[in-house]
Amino acid sequence: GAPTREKRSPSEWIPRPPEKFTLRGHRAPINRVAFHPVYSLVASASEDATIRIWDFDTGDHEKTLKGHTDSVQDVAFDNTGKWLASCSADMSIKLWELTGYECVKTMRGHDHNVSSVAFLPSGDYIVSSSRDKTIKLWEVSTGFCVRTFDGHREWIRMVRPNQDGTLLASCSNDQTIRVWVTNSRECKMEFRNHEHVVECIAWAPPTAADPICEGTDNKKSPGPFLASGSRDKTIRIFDIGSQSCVMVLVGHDNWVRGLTFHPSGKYLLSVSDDKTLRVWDLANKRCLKVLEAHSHFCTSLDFHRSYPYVVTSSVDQSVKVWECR
Amino acid sequence: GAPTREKRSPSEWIPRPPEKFTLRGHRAPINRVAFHPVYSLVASASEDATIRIWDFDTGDHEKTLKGHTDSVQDVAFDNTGKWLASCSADMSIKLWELTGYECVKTMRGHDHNVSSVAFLPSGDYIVSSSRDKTIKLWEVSTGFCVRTFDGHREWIRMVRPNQDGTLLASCSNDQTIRVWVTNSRECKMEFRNHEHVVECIAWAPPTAADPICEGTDNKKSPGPFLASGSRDKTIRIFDIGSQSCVMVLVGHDNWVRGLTFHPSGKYLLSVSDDKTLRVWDLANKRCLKVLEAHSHFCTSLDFHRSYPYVVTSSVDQSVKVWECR
Amino acid sequence: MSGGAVNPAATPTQAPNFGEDDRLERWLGLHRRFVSEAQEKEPDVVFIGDSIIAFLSYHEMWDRLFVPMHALNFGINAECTQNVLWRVTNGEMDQMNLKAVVLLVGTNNHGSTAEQISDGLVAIVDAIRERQKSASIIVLMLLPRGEKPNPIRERNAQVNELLSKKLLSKPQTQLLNIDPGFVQPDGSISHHDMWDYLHLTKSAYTRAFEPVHELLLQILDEEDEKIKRNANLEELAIAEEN
Amino acid sequence: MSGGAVNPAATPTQAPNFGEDDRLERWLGLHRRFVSEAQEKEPDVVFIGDSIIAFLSYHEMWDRLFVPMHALNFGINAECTQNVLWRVTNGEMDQMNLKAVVLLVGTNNHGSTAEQISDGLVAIVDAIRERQKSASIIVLMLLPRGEKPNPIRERNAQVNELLSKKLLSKPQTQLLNIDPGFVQPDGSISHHDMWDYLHLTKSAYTRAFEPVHELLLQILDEEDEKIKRNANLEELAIAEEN
Repeated sequence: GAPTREKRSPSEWIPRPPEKFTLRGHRAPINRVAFHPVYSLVASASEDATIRIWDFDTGDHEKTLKGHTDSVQDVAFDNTGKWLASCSADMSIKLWELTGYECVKTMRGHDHNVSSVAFLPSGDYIVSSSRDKTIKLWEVSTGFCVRTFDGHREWIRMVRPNQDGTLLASCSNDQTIRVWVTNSRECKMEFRNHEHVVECIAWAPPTAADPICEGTDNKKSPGPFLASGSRDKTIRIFDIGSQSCVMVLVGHDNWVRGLTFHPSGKYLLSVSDDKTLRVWDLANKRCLKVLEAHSHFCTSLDFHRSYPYVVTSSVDQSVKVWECR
Repeated sequence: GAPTREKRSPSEWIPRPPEKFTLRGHRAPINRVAFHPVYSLVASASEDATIRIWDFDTGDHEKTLKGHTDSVQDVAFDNTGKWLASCSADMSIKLWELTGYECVKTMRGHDHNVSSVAFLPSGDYIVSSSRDKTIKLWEVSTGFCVRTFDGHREWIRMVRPNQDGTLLASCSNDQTIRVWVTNSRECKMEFRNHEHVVECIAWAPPTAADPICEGTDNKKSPGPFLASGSRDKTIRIFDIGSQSCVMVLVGHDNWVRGLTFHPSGKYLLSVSDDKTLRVWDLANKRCLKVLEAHSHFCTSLDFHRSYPYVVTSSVDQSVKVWECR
Repeated sequence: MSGGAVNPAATPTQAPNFGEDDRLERWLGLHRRFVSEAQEKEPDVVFIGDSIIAFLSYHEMWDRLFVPMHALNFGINAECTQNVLWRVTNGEMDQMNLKAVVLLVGTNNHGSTAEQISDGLVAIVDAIRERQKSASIIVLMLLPRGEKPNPIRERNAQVNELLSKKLLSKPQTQLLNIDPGFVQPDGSISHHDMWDYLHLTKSAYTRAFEPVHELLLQILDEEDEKIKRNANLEELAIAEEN
Repeated sequence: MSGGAVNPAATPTQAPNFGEDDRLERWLGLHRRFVSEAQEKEPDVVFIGDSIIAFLSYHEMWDRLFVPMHALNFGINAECTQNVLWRVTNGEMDQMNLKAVVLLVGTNNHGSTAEQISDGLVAIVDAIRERQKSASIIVLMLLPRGEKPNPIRERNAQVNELLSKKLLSKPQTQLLNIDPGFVQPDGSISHHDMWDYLHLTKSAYTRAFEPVHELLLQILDEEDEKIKRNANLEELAIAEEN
């Protein structure tokens, strides 16, 4: 209601039901959603082999990007919002120019399903992970694979660069999380805390350091911190500086599939195969809010970096836009 | 809640959700339910060819009466509660002794599905209606058919004697309601107001005369009054004295299948294929309460003559017991 | 029928056993039940046809949308036009006063030509009309099938084309297209719509049978409106009298 | 297998066409999809078998109870033991790390003896075990069928009896009776339970598959409990360290 709203600062705005829009059109489960960094757009990647671009302000379907020949597993925008990268079970990575919605490059080299893709902050490189157990670094300008990271013993589910791009974190069906030095291919550390496939990871923004430390009994640390979600139903937060697990968040009743930090750093948001979206209060180490988000498994979510919106995707073939207040 | 309850007198108690018991066990839709006049028992007649006796105080299943070979259409207790009459699509009427739950007599004579059965108030005679377009009067002691009433042009759905047993009311697929003189076989009147099959009828108790008159702008009449429910979705109330329709109650969204008056005479209760139980305030000629009673068509209901309970039956194979407060 | 030759698709026939199974016996059991339901249940609407009709009753929309209309489902697995014709002419359309009949059958008529199948459907429509004078008859167009383009798909399309001509002169008979576009631009049918490339998934049922629901509502509402109007007039008359 | 003669029910075989239809092609399409799902979807549980398994996915209990367990449905209409055996040995049980497999097939094996069918089922169980070393295998007993007592019903009962002996020695393999008593005292099966005297109605599905759900929960919960215990210990350790 209105009075409560007045009291809350934007740093405390969290997604509230009901959803603002349910975006329908995909003909198969949706694997990943990502906000455009500038415009009011969101991209969704589906098993129907297409990517759809939606306007989350109007709920309109803007465009369908066709080109992949199998399930699209992940999509990522670069920081300028000019480019979109996608990866697919068809073993390719595609680079799309946003102005014309055209595929300008197709990168091949992985030997299996490409599970995840991200831009390094500079925008010059794309990093990808695959079921072929490797992580690859691709030069955007040439489309060449310039580095391969070996070490995981099974399907790698996700790879994410840290804020300055010097580190890469990855998680795998081998139940481990690894952190790599981008420039050297060196595996700097490995976490074996999860007891099942690790589905997703998210680097904490600098603003999250204080709330996390407060949640871990004020044991001060500069971090950086990394969150992970697993099929063992738990979420864990790791201090990469001290190389230790500092927090376990238990609450989801099924696989944890997506994680994203609140821009203020106060909250961590997660989605799960238990169909819910949860908001975790880091300083108090507790679940602040549970939203019954979808009618089937929730597969991913994203928090817009400047607008108060969260987007979620699901096996139920819908994307939902949630307003934060 | 408690405060409101204190204020209401038993004459204003009506069924309230949630149900006190859901009685499950029948393997097919249930056609009719009837309260025992004395004990806390209720009988249900089902398409599974059985009658079940339940204790509505404990929710226990007391007994299953087997003997009919096809759908049981109606059940009726005599005023002492010693006997139960049942009729079936197997064209027979059965008389059951309640003490031993035994079938003591089977009456044959109808040429088709027997749709309805009732005791005359004296308990000496049973009246039945059939799809063979006739009403028959049976002597309980001998089991002989002593009178046949001809006149309806189609399937007769229900027959009910009035309070002293001098009149019989019947309703039919021919869309009419007829009132017969029990002793003379004479059809005293016929009402053609409904525009579809008339499913059910109920004689109003003497206490209902005042509320009905109030609802019809205080046009005083001694009655007697008869209510009817039809597939045309309306309920109608007829003044048998003046031979006219004095009230139309519109609200159900589907076939009206069962009717019973509140013992106080203030309310008429109805059930319908729209899955609801409705309570009609007669003096104000309006629907006072709608209960979402079952998950499928509601087929019948009964109001206990001395305890504050209502019972409903449904195609969903369940019987529900509702407490009145 | 063309040329006077006997058309098996338009000749009332009981369902055959498949090898040593019990299909005919179960089929006759189902038929007996449908005849008994026709006699006892007083439906306003009957759905009759093959497994696509039969499995509709597994769908929540059957309970939610069609059952409240007093609809019965006379669908049987693997049914051909000649089998439905046998059932229609042997009691399943007797003794009712139906407002509407929904018919879908023909995709299982393997070995018959489009011409024969469409004549089989016309024979069913005529047989229903003979028994249900005032019912609206809704004939559903045959759906495409198979993962990839194939001869049966083409044959079904031809049946639909022939039907659109042959049913034109039939009073109160409509041919309804329930295909929302199951064939994708590349010619394939998704398993998200037809899980075994023949039978509909839950979401496909919703899309295909929503138009059937709307059409039935329209047909049934006409009568309802009349009754409601009359009830209001009567109530007004009672009030004036008092 | 008895006497060394070839047992058709235990010989991996593709599904035949019925007359001129497209069954084999659709069956192969389904098989390709199941293999791809086995490779991509990482299920914890697979249901495999005939139409009684396949139609379970129309039921709301599939979505409500089994899908959250990460279960996949590899059921196909009219399937015989030899067809499931072919599918199991051709990729549908590869590349997964299943916690449980639920198997129901055999009632369609017309022309085979109870001995042959039970050997076919044993062959399927062995083929699954070879590919899924640590999975619990739940074999569902064949259900009765037909409106009245009949030879197929008796044969199915014999299969169940034979299975109870033949599966005794198989590790982590359970034979589960899911028949809540579909045969009534007079020997008939009600259409309220089996609408075509073979396939289950909605309410019958609930009764038959509730025990399957409970058994699966039990199997899956064991692992869950271990994980939860460890998570709590870890959290305690972190707290102590801080």
